[in-house]
Amino acid sequence: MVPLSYYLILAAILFVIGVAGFLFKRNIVTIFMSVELMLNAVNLTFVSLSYSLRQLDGQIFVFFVMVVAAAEATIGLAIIITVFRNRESLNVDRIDLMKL
Amino acid sequence: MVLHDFFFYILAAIILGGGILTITRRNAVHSAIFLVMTLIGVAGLFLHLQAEFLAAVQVFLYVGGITVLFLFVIMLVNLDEAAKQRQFNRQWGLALGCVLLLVAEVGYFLYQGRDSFSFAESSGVLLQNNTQAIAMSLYGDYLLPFEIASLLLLVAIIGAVVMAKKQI
Amino acid sequence: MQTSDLIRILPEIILAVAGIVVMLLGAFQKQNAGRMHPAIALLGLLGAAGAIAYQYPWRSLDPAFGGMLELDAFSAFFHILFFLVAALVVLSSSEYVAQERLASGEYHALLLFATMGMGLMASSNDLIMIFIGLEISSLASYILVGFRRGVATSSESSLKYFLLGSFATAFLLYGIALMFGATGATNLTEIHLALQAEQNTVTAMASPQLTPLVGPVPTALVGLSIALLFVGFAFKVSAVPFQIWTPDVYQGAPTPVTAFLSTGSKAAAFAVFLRVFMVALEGSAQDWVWLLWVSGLLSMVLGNLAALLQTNIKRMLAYSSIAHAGYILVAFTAHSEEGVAAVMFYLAAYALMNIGAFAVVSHFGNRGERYVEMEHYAGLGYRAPLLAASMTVFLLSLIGIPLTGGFFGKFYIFRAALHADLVWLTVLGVLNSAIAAYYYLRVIVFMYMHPAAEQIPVERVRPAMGFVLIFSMAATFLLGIFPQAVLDFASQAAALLLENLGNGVL
Amino acid sequence: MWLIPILPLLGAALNGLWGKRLPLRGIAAIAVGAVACSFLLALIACLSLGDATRMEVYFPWIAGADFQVDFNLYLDPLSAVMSLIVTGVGLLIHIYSIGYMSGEKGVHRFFAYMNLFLFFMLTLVLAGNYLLLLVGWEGVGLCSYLLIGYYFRREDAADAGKKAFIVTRLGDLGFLIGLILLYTTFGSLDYLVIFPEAAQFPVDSDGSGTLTLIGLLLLAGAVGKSAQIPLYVWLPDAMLGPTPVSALIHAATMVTAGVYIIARSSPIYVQAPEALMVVAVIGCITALYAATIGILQTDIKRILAYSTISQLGYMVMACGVGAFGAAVFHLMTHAFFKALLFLGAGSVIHAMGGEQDIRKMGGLRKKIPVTFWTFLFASLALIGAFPFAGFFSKDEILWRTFTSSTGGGRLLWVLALLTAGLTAVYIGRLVFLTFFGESRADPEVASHIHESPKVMTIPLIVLAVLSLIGGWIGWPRFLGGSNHFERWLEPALAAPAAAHAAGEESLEFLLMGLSLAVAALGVYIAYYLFLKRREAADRLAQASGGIYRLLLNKYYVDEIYRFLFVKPLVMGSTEVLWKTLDVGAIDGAVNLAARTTRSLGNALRKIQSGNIRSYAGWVVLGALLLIGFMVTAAS
Repeated sequence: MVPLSYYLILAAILFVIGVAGFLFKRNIVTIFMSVELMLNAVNLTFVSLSYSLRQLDGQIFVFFVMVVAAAEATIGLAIIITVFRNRESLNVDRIDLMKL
Repeated sequence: MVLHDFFFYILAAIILGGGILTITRRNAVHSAIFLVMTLIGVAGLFLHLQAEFLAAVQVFLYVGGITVLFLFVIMLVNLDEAAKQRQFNRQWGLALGCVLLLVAEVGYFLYQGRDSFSFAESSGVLLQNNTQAIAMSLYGDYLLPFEIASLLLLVAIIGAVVMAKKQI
Repeated sequence: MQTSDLIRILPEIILAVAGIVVMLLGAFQKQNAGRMHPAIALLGLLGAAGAIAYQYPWRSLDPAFGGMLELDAFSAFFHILFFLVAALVVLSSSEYVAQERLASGEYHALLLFATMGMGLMASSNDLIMIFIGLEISSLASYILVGFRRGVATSSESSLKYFLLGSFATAFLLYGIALMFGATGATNLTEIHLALQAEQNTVTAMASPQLTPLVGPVPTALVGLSIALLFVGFAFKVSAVPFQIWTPDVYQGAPTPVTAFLSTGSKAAAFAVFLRVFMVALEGSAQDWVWLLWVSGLLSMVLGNLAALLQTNIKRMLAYSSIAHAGYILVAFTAHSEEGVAAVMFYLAAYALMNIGAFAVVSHFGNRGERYVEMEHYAGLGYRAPLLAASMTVFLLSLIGIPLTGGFFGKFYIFRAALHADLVWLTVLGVLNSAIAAYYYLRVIVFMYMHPAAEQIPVERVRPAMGFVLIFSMAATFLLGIFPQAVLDFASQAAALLLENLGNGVL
Repeated sequence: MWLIPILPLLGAALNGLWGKRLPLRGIAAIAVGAVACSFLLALIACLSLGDATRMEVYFPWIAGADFQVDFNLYLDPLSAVMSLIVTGVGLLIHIYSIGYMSGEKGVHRFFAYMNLFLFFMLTLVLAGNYLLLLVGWEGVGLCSYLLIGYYFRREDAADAGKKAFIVTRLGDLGFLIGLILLYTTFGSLDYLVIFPEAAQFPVDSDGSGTLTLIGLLLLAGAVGKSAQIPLYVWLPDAMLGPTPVSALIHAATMVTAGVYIIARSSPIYVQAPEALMVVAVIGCITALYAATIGILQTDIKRILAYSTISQLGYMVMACGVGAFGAAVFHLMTHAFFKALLFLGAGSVIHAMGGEQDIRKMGGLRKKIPVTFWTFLFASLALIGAFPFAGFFSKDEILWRTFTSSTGGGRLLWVLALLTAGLTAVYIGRLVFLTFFGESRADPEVASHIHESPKVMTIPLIVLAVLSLIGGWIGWPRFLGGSNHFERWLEPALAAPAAAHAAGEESLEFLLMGLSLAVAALGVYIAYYLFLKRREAADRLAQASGGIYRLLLNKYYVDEIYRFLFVKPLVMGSTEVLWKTLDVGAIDGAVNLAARTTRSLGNALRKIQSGNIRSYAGWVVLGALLLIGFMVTAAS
C-alpha cells in the first residue's frame, strides 16, 4: 500500500508546479490554468486525507472547491475577455498601466 | 497490492507530466490539453481513494466544463501573438529559487508530519456507497453551504454577463 | 433544519432576495428602473439589519445548521457594520452610476450579494462556510472592480485582483486542507478542541468498530497550515507582505467600489481572520503572534512610507489602508479580549471615515474620474467649503486627532497592545501614526493653502451624497466624543467570542 | 464654567460658517465679543474660587468597567491663572488684530481660527483629566498649524506650518505614550485620582521607576510644544504667520502649554527627582542657547522668537528645580511682555510697510511714539529691570535656582545669569537698532511711516501697564511684599520635600543686585556696540579732523571687544550654534530623515512595478517567509 505521505507529496509537487506556472508564464490564460493546477493539488490533498481519516467532510469540501473553481473560471475568463478588448493583448507583462 | 501501487505511480506520472507540460508548452491550446491530462489523472486517483462521486464530478465539471471554457476563450481571443513570444520572463532564476524553496519547505513539513499518517487497511465503513453518503451529507449537515453555493454560481453568472456582454 | 436555523440566516436571505429583485427589475420595467435599484437595495439592507436586530440579544443564540453558523454578538456587530457600509456605498454611488452609465441593476445586485457573502463570513463557524462566503464576496468584488468595462485601468485592476486573489485563495485552501488533515475537522470549535486536546477529532469520536486511526495532532502540519491560512487572510486584509495588489486595485476600481473594498471587505476579512485565529487556533498563539507582529509593523511602515510619495488621492488612500491594516494588526497581536474589541472598534471608525473620504473623492472626481490627483484639490477649501470641510474631518480622523473616531480607534489599539506588553510595537505604531499625519495633511494643505491652479468644476452635492457626507461626519465625531456605546458592544462581543473557549463549550 | 471654552467655539463656528457674508465689523464683534465674554466668565470664576478648587463633571465620556473618563473641567489656582492669561491676553490680541488684519482677505477665517484656538487652549487649561487635556493639546497644535500657514500663498509659510505640526507631533508621541503609561500605572487619567496616588508612590530616587519614565515622556511633549532643545526648530519658522498669531500662540499661550503640563503634573515630578533634573538641564541649556542665537538675528520677529525660546527655557528650568510657582509666575509676566513685544513688533512692521529687517529700521522713536514707549516697557520687563514685571519673576527663578538642593543648582544659576545678560544684549540691540539712531529705511518706505490706529495701540498700552505692574502681586518678601501670588498657587502645585534651603535675605538681595548689574551691563554693551559705534562711524564721515585717533581708538576697543566678546560670540553663535547645530545638525537630521524616507519610498515604488507576475512573486516570497518562520518555530 502506498503511504499517505506519497499522496501528500504528490499533491505538494503539483501545487508547486502550479505556483511555478503562475510565476513563469506570460499568457494570462495559462496563468489561470496554473491556478487550476493548484486547486487540483488541494483537492487531491483533501481526498487523500479524507480517505486516511475516514471522514467524508474532506470530500464535501472538494465538491465545494470544484463549484468555486467553476465559478472562478467563468468570471476569470469574462474578465480576461474584457481586458483583451481593452488592450488587444493577453501578455501579462503588458498589463501594467498602474504602477509606482 | 502491487497492482494498486502500480496504479498510483502511473497516475502520479500522468499528473506530474501533465502539469509540467501544461506550464511549459508555448501554445495555449496544448497547455489546455495537458491540463486535461492532469485532471484526468487526478480523477483516477480519486477513484483510487474511493471517492467515486468526486471522480465523476472531476471529469464532468473540470474536464467537460472548465477546460472547454478555457478552450473557448483561447479560440475567442487571438493568441498568435502570444505564442511567438518568450514564454519565460527574465527573472525566472529568482522565481525558480522561490519555487525550489517552497518545495523544500513544504516537503520538510510533510516529512515532519509523516509519522502521523499511514493508511490503515482500507474500506472503512464510512466510505461505503460513496455517492449516497455524500448526498446524505450534502443535504444534511452541509445543506447551508450547498444552498449558498447556488448563490455563488448566480454571482458568477451575473458577473460573466456584465463583463463579457458587448452592450448592457 | 429548524425554523430557528432559517431565522439565523434571515438577513442573508433578505439580501439575496433583494439582490435578485434588483436584477430582475430591469427585465420588467425599463423606465425608472435606475431610480428604483438603490431604493430596493436600501430596503433590503434595512430589512436585513432589522432581521439582525430582531434576534437581539445575540448572547443566547444557539449555533445554527449544526454548528455551521454562529450568530453571536461578534457577528451581529460585523453584520451591522457591513449593512451600514453597503448602505452608505449605495447612497454615495448613485451619482457615480448615473455619471459613468454603469449597469445599475447588476451593480446593486452584486453589491448586495457581496454584502451577503461578507455577512456569511462574519457568522460562519466552519471553514467551508468561511470559504464560500469569502468566495461570494470576492467574486462579486472582482466584477465590481472591473465595472467600468470600457476603461483599461478598471479592467486591468479587475484582472490583477482576480488573478492574485485566486492565487491567494489556493494558498488558503491548501492551508484548510492541511488543517483538516491535522485535526480531522473543519469546524472551528472542533479544531480548537482538537488542538487543545492534541488529538484529532476522529480519534476522539472513534466509534468502537473503527480502531483509532490517527494519533496526536501533527504539530508540523498545523504549523504549515497556519502559515498558509495566514497567507490567505493577510492577502484579503492587505497586510504586508501580501499588500501588493492593493494600490493598483484601489486605484483602478470605481471609487465607490474602492470605498466598499477598503472598508467592508477589509472588515469582513478581519472578522474571519479574528474568528479563525482567535477561536480555532488560539492554542498555538505563541507561534502566530510573531507573524502578526512582523506583518503589522511592516504594514504600517510600508503603507505610510509609500503613501508619502503618492500624488493620486485614491492611491494614497490605498497605501494608507495598508497602514491602517497594520494598526489593526497591532491590536490583533495583543490577542486578548481587549485587542479583539479594539480591532472591532477601529474597523467601525475606519469604515466611517474612509467611506466619507472616498465619497468626497468620488464626488469631486467628476466624470471618468478625471480629478483624482492631489493638485486638483488645490484651493478646494474656497470653492467648495463644505466638501473640503468634510474631507478635512475625515482626514483628521484618519490621522487620529482627538474628538474624532480615529483617535479613539488608535487609542484603544495602543492600549490593548500595551496591556499585552507589546511596548515596542506600540512605540513604533505611534511613531508611524506621526509619519502618517504628513501625507494626510498634505491634502489639507492643498485644499486650504494653495491657490487653485485651474478651474475644475465642482458639481453640486446631491441629497444622497450630502446625506452620506453628513452621516459619516456625524458618526466620526460621535465615535470621537461618545465612543462608549460602540466600544461596549465590541467588548461584549469579544468577551462572548472568547469566553466559550475558556470553558471548552462547543 | 463650561461656557468659558464654549463661547470661543461658538464664535469660531459663527465666523467660520457665515463670516464670509459679514462685514469686518460684524466678524470682529463676534470674535472679540466671544472672547470678552469668556474672559469675564473666567474672571468671575476665579474671583469666586477663593482658596478652594472646583471640579465640575458634566457627563461621562468613556465609561468602561475598568476605565472611566468624564468630560470635566477643573478649576484651581493654576488653571485659573492660565485661563485668565489666555482669555485676557487673547482678548487684547483679538482687539489688536482688528486693526492689524484689516485689509487682508479672508479675515473671517483668521478670526475663526483664532477663536477655535482659544477654545482648544481653554480646554487644555481647564481640563480635569489628561485625556481632555490631550484634546486641547492636539487642537492647539492644529490651529497653530492653520494659522502659521495662513498666508498660504507664501510657499514658505505653508512649509513652516507643516514643520511646526510635524516637529511638535514628535514630542506629542512621547506625550501620548506617557498618557497611556499614566493610565496603566494609575488606572485613571483624572487629576484628582492620579495626584493623590502619585504622592503615595515612593520617591523615585534612582530614576529607574515608572514615575521617572512618565515624567520624561510628558517632558517630551512639553519639549515639543514649548520649543525646547532639540525640538525648538519650528518656532522661529513659525514667525511667518501673521504677527498677532505669533503674539498669541507662539509667545503668550500655546508654547507655554509645555510649562503648564509640567507644572500641572508637579505631583508626579516631585516623586521623580531624576526627571526633574533632566527638565532643569534642558530648560537651562535652551535658555542660554537661544539667547546666544538671538544676538545675531536680523529679523525682528525671529529675534523675538529666539527670545521666547530662551524665556521658555527659563520657565522649564524653574520647573526643573522644583520652583513651579515661580515658573507659572514668569509664565504670566512673560505672557504680558512678550505679547506686547510681538504686538509692538507688529506695529513696527505695520508702520514700515512689511519690513522686518532691523538693519533697515532705526530712528523710529519719534515717528511711532506709542509703539516705542510700550516696546520699551516690554523690553525693560524682559531684561528684568526693577520694578517691571519681569524683574520679580526672573529674580524669583534665579533665587530658587541658586538655593535649589538639586545637584548643580549653582551651575544652573551661573548659566541662567549669563542668559540674563545675553537677553539684555539682544533686546538692547533690537531696541537701539529699531528705534534709535538714524533711519536706514528706504526713503519711500520712510515717508510712509505712521503710528498704528487706536485699535492697535490701546492693547499695547494695556499690555505695557500690565508689564509694569503685573509682577507686583509676586512682590518678594524681603522687599517688604508677601508674594501673594505663589502662596495662592501653592495648593495647586506640589513642592519637592525640603528642596530649598532657606536662604538669607541679604544673600537674596545681593543676588538680585547682581542680576540687575548683569542686565545693565548687557544693555550697555548693546548700546555701545549697536548705537554708539554706529554714530561714531557716521561722525567719521562728517568730520575729517581728529578722526584718525578716534578711529584708532574705536578700532582698538573694537578689537578688544572682538577678541573678548564678539569673536567668541560670533564664532559661538553663528558658526557653531547657528550653522552647525541648527542648520547642520538639526536641519541635517531632518533632511536626512526626509531623504531616507524618500529613498525607502522609492524602493517601495520599484516593488510596485504593476506586473502581476512580480506581484505573485512577492506573494510567494511572503508565503516562503511565513512558512520558513513556522519551520523554525516548529523545530
